Amino acid sequence: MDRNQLTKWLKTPVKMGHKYSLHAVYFCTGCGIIEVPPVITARWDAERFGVIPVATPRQANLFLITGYVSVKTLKAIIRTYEQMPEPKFTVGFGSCPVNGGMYWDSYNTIKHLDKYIPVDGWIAGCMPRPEAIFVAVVHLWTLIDKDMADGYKRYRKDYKAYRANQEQLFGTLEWPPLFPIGESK
Amino acid sequence: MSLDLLLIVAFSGALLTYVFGKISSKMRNAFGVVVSLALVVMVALLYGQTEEKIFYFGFLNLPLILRTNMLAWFFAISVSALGLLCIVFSLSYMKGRERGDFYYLMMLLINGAMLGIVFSGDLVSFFIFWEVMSWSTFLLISYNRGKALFAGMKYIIMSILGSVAMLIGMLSLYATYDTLNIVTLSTLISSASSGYLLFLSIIFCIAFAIKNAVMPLHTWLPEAYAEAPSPFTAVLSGMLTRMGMYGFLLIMYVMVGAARVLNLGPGLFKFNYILAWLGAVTIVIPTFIAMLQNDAKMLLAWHGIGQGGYMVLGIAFGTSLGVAGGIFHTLNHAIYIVLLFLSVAAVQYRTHGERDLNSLGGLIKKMPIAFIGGLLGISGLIGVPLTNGFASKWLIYKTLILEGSPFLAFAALIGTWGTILSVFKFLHNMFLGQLPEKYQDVKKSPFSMQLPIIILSFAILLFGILPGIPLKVINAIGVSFGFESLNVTFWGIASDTGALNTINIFAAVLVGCLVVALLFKIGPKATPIAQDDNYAAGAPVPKDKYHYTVDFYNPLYRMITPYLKDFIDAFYMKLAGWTQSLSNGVRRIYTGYVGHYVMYIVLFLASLIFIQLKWSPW
Amino acid sequence: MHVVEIIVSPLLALIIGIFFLGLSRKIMARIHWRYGPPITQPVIDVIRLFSQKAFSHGMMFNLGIILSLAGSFVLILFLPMGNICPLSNSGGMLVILYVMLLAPLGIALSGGEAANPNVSIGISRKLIIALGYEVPLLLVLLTIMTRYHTISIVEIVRIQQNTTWALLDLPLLLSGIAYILILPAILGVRPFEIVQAPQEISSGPMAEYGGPFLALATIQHALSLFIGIALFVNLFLGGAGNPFTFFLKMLVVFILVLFINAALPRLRVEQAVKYLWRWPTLISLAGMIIILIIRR
Amino acid sequence: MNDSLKEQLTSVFTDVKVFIPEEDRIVITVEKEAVLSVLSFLKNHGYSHLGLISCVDWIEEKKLELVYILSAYMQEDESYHDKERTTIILKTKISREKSEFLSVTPIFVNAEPYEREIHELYGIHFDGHNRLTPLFLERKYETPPFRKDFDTRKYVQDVFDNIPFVEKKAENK
Repeated sequence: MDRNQLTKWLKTPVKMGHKYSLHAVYFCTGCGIIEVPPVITARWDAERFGVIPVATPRQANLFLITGYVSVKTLKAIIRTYEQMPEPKFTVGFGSCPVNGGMYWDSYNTIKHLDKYIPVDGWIAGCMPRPEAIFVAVVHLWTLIDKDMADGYKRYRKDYKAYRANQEQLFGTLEWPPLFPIGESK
Repeated sequence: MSLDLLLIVAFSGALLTYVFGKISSKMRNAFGVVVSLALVVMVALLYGQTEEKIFYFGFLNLPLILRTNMLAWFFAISVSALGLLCIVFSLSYMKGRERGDFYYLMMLLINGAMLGIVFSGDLVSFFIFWEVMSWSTFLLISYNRGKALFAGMKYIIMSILGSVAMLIGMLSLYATYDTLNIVTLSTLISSASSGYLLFLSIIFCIAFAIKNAVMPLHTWLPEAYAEAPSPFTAVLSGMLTRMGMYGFLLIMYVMVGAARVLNLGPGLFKFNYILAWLGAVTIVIPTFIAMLQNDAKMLLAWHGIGQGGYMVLGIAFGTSLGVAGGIFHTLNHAIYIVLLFLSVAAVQYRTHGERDLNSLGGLIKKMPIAFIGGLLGISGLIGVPLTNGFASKWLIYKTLILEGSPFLAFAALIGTWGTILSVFKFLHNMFLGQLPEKYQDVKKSPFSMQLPIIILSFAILLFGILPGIPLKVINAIGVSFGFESLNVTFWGIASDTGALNTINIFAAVLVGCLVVALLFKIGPKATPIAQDDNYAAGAPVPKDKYHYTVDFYNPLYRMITPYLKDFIDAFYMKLAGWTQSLSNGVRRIYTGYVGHYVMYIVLFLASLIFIQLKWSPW
Repeated sequence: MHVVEIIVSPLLALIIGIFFLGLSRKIMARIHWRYGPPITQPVIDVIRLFSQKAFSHGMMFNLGIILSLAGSFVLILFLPMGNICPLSNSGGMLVILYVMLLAPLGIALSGGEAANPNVSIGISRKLIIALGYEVPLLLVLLTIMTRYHTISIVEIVRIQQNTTWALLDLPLLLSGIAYILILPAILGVRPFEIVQAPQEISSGPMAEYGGPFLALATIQHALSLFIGIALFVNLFLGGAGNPFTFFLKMLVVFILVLFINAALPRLRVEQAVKYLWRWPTLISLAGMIIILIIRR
Repeated sequence: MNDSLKEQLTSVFTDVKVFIPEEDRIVITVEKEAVLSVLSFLKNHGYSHLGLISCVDWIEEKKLELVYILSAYMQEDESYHDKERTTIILKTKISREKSEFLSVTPIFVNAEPYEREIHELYGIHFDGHNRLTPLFLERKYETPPFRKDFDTRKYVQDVFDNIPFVEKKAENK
C-alpha cells in the first residue's frame, strides 16, 4: 500500500491515481452481487482503499462482472463496458465468468467471458468471500503497476475479433461498433 | 433632417411596397428593407436635436406638432432598428405564405405609426397615430384566420376601450385649457388641483396599462402573441406593447411632472404606489403561469406580461435610479424578446409550424444559430450577469432595496426565479434533450433569418458588458424629467452606496473561463459520440417511445396549478357574455315594422306629457 | 496587492472546498462505523479522473461545464473571505445572487445536450429545488439588506464587526434560523440530495460526465459547498478578521450540516418544496415584518 | 369438504378422474377438450386464483402434460374458510409432435406470461393467445430447450465452444 509515498505520486500520478481511486460500476450482473454490499459497508469497508460504487459506467474505471453471465445480460455488459471511459479494468468475479462454472452445460449462459470483453483479473470461487475481493483489488494494483492491466488496450487492438465473436453470438447488434472496424487491426 | 420628411418616407414607403408587391415580390422585399433602413438612418441622424415642426390643418383649428427630444429619440431608434431586423427576418419567413404584400404593408405602416406616436408633439396627432397603430395591429394579428380572428377581436376591443379612455382625457384637457400641445399643457397643468390631476393620470394610464398589459388588463396579450405571425409577434412584443411605456412616461413625467405625480392621492394609497404594486403583481403571477404553458409562443407571451411588470415597477417607483432602470429595461426587454420570438420563428419555419414544446427537442445540433439566439435571449430574460437584462434589473433592485420596500424587491426577485424555471424549460424542450424521429433531417435556418439573430445576440452582450452606452441616453432622459443625474460610467453606475461595474464581472468571467478551459485541456481529448448514445442501465434509450421533457416540472405543477386559475380572463369572458345577451335583447326592439316604431314614439310622448303634468319639472 | 488577492482567494476557496469534501467522506464513514478513505481522497479521485479519456456529446457539452466552474470561481471573487475580498465594489449582493445562478445553468445546459433521460429529470429537479429554497433565501437576504441599509456584502460584514453578529442581534435571529433551515438545500446535502441521487436517477445531471468532466464537476461541487457556507458565515456570523478564523467558523457550520446530512434520508421533490415553502418561508417572512416595524 | 367437490365434479362432468392424494389437495385429470369447461366451472366455485401453469415432457409416452394449479383468494365469510386451504391441480395430456392447445387467457387473464414461457421453452402453440413473442431467450432454438430430446451439451459445443478465444485467433492469423 504505497499510497502516501509522495515520490511515486510525482513520478507516475496516473498509475497511482488509478490504483487508489477505483470506482466500480454498480451493475448487478449475476448472483455474485450479494457479496458486494458487505464489501462496501461497515464490516469490510472497501472505501478505505478508494473503491466506491458509482451510478453510471461513465464515471467508473472498474467493472466487476459478478456471477454467471446469461446471454441476455451479456448484451448489457458489452454496452456498459463500451460506455466506460478509456483506462478501464474488468474483474471476473466467481467461477462462472471464468469457464461457465456450475452452468458449464447450460444453453443460456456464456462460458468464457473474455471471448466477448477483455478481462484483467479473475476471482475464483463460487461466490468468493469479501476478503477475496480485497485480494483481487491488491492484485489489480500490482497489475496496474506493471502495466499488465491492459484489457482496454487489447480491446482496442483486437476489436475486430471481439466484435466478430459478439456478432457470432447475437447476430446483428443494435449499437454501432465502438472503434471503426476498418483500421482497428 | 426634418421630421415630416421622415414620416412621409415611412408612410409612402409602406404604400409603395404594396404597389411594388403587385409587380414582383423580390422588388417588394428589397424596397421594404430599403425603406426601413432609410428610417433607421434618418432617426439616427436626429440624435440630440430638439426640433419642432408645426402644421396647421383646418381641423378644429388645432395645430399638429412634431417634435423630437431625448425620450422620443430613444424610443424611435429602438422601434426603427427592431423593425428593420424583423422585416429582414420575415423576408424568408413569408416566402411561401400568401398575402405577402398585405403583410409588408401592415408591418411598414405599424413601423411608421409608432414613429409618429413617438414624434408627435400634441395629443391629437398622438391619438391619430395611436389609432393607426391599433388598427393595423388588429389586421395583422388576425392574419392567420381561424383562432387568430378571436385573438384579434379580443385585442381590438380592449385597445378601443383604452383609446376611448384616452379620448375622454383629451376632451377634458381641451375643455379646461383649449390647447392640446403637450409642452404648453405641462406648464398649465401644474396649476391644476390634485384631484383633477389624479383623474387625468388614471384615465390616461388605463389606456397605457391596457397597451402595456399590466395585470388586470392583460388578458388580450397571450392569444394575440400566440396567433399572430411570428415575425410580427416579435415587433408586437418588442416595441408595440412598449408604446404603453412611452405613454406612461409622457403622462407621468412630461405632462403632470415628476414633483406632482409622486404624491397624487391620499396618504398610503398614492397613485404611483398603487401602480408599483400593480407592476409587482404583474411580475409574479404571469411568470408562474408561463411555467405551465406547453406552447412556446404562449410561454414567451406570458413572459412579455411579466417583464412589463418590471418596467412599470421601475417607473412607478419614482426615484432617478428606478426610472432609469424602467426605461433601460424597456430597451433590453425589446431586444431579447424579439430575439426569442425570432428564434421560435426560425424553429417554426424549419419544423413546419411546430410550436408545442412537448413534441420538440434536440434541435441544438441541427440549428446551432437558433440555439445561440435562444440561449442568449433567455439569459437576457433571466438577467444573467453580462447580459443586458441584468444591468437594468440591478438598477431596479437597488432602488427598491435602498428605498426600504423589501416586499416589492421580493416580488421582483421571485419573478426572476420563476422566469429561470419556465425559460429553461423553453430552451431545454426546444433545443436540448432527445431529437424526435420526424425532425432528423431538419436543416439550418437560411442566412436572412440568422443575420437578425446574430445581431440581436451581439446587442445583448454589448449592452450587458457596456451598459454605459444606453445609460448615457437614459440619464439624459431622466434629467429632462427633472431627476438628478446618476454619474454613469462607461460600464455601469459609480456611486458610494454600491456601484455596478460590469467590466470587472466580464474580466473575471473571461479569466475564469480561460483558466478552466486550460484545466479541462489537461485531460485527454474526449471522443465525440452520437447524441443518443447514452447510459440507460445497459439498455438502449428507447427512440420516440417517450419524451421525458413532457410535463417538465410535474411535481411543481401539482402544487401551484390550483392557485393559478386565470380568474381575470374568466371574468372578462363572463362580462362579454352578458353584454352579448343584453344586446341580443335590445336587438329585438327593431322589428322592422313601421307600425311598431310609430307606437314607440307615441308611447314616449305620452310618458313625457304625463311627467310634465304630474311634477312639471320644466 | 489587489491582483494577489484575486489569485489567492479562489485557490484558498478551492483548497478549503476540497478539504471539506475529504472531511465529509471521512466523517460520514466514521458515523457509519467504518474506517473511511484518507482526507486526500478527493484529490486522488480528481487526478485519476483527469487521466481518463471521456466521451463528449458536442460543443455545448464541453462549454457548459466550463461555464459552470468559471461561474463558481467568479462568485468566490465577490465573497469576502476574512479581509480578502477582491471584487467587493462591483455590484455587491445582487451580483452574488445572480452569479450563483451561473453554475447550475452551466451544468443544466451541458447535461441537456446529452439527451439522457436521467439528466433531464435531474435538471428539472434541480430547478424546482432551487425555486424552493430561493423563496426563503431571498426573504432572508432582503431582510438583512434593509436592516443594514446597504447592498454590498463587505459593508454588512463591517457593520457586524462593529456591532454584534447578525445571528445574535435579536431582530435578525429569525432570519438566521430560516437560513440554517435551508442551508442543506443550498448545499444539496442529504435531506435535499434529490438532484444528484445516485440510486434514483444515477446522479442526475452528472450521469453523462466522464473523466475530465467529472473532475470539473467535483471541483464545482467543492466550490459550491464553500460558497454556501461562506455566505452564511459572512451574513450571520460576522465574517472574520483574517482567513483563518473565517475557516474555523466555516468548519463549525460544515460539521453541523454534515451531521444533519448523515442522519436524514432523502426527501421527494414535492415534500422538499412543501417543507421549504412552509416553515423557513414563514420564519423569514416574520423576520422581515419585524425589521420593517423596527425601521418605521 | 373435498368429497362434496368431488361429487359435484363427477356428477357434472363425464370422464373426469378426481384423486385426493392428501388433505387439502385435489388432483383432477381431464381430457384436453374438457379443460376449458372444468376451469370455468372451478372458477365459478370460488377457485379464481390461477397460481401457475407448468408442463411436463413424458418422452416415452410421446405426450406433453399441462398442469394448472388453482386456489381460492382469502374471503371474510365463513363458508370460504376451508376452500382457502385447498389447492386444485388440473392435469391434461397433449400429443408431443402436434403440440397445439387452446389458450386459457379468456378465463384467466394472468395466464398470458405462463403460456408465453411454455410456448418458448416447450414449443406448445396456444391459439387464441394475443402475444406469443419470446419472453426470456435471446437466441433461436430448433428444438425448444426444455424438451427432453434437447441435448444441451451438444448445443453448448457447437454454439459456445466454436467461438474462438481472441488471443488464439490473433496468433494464428
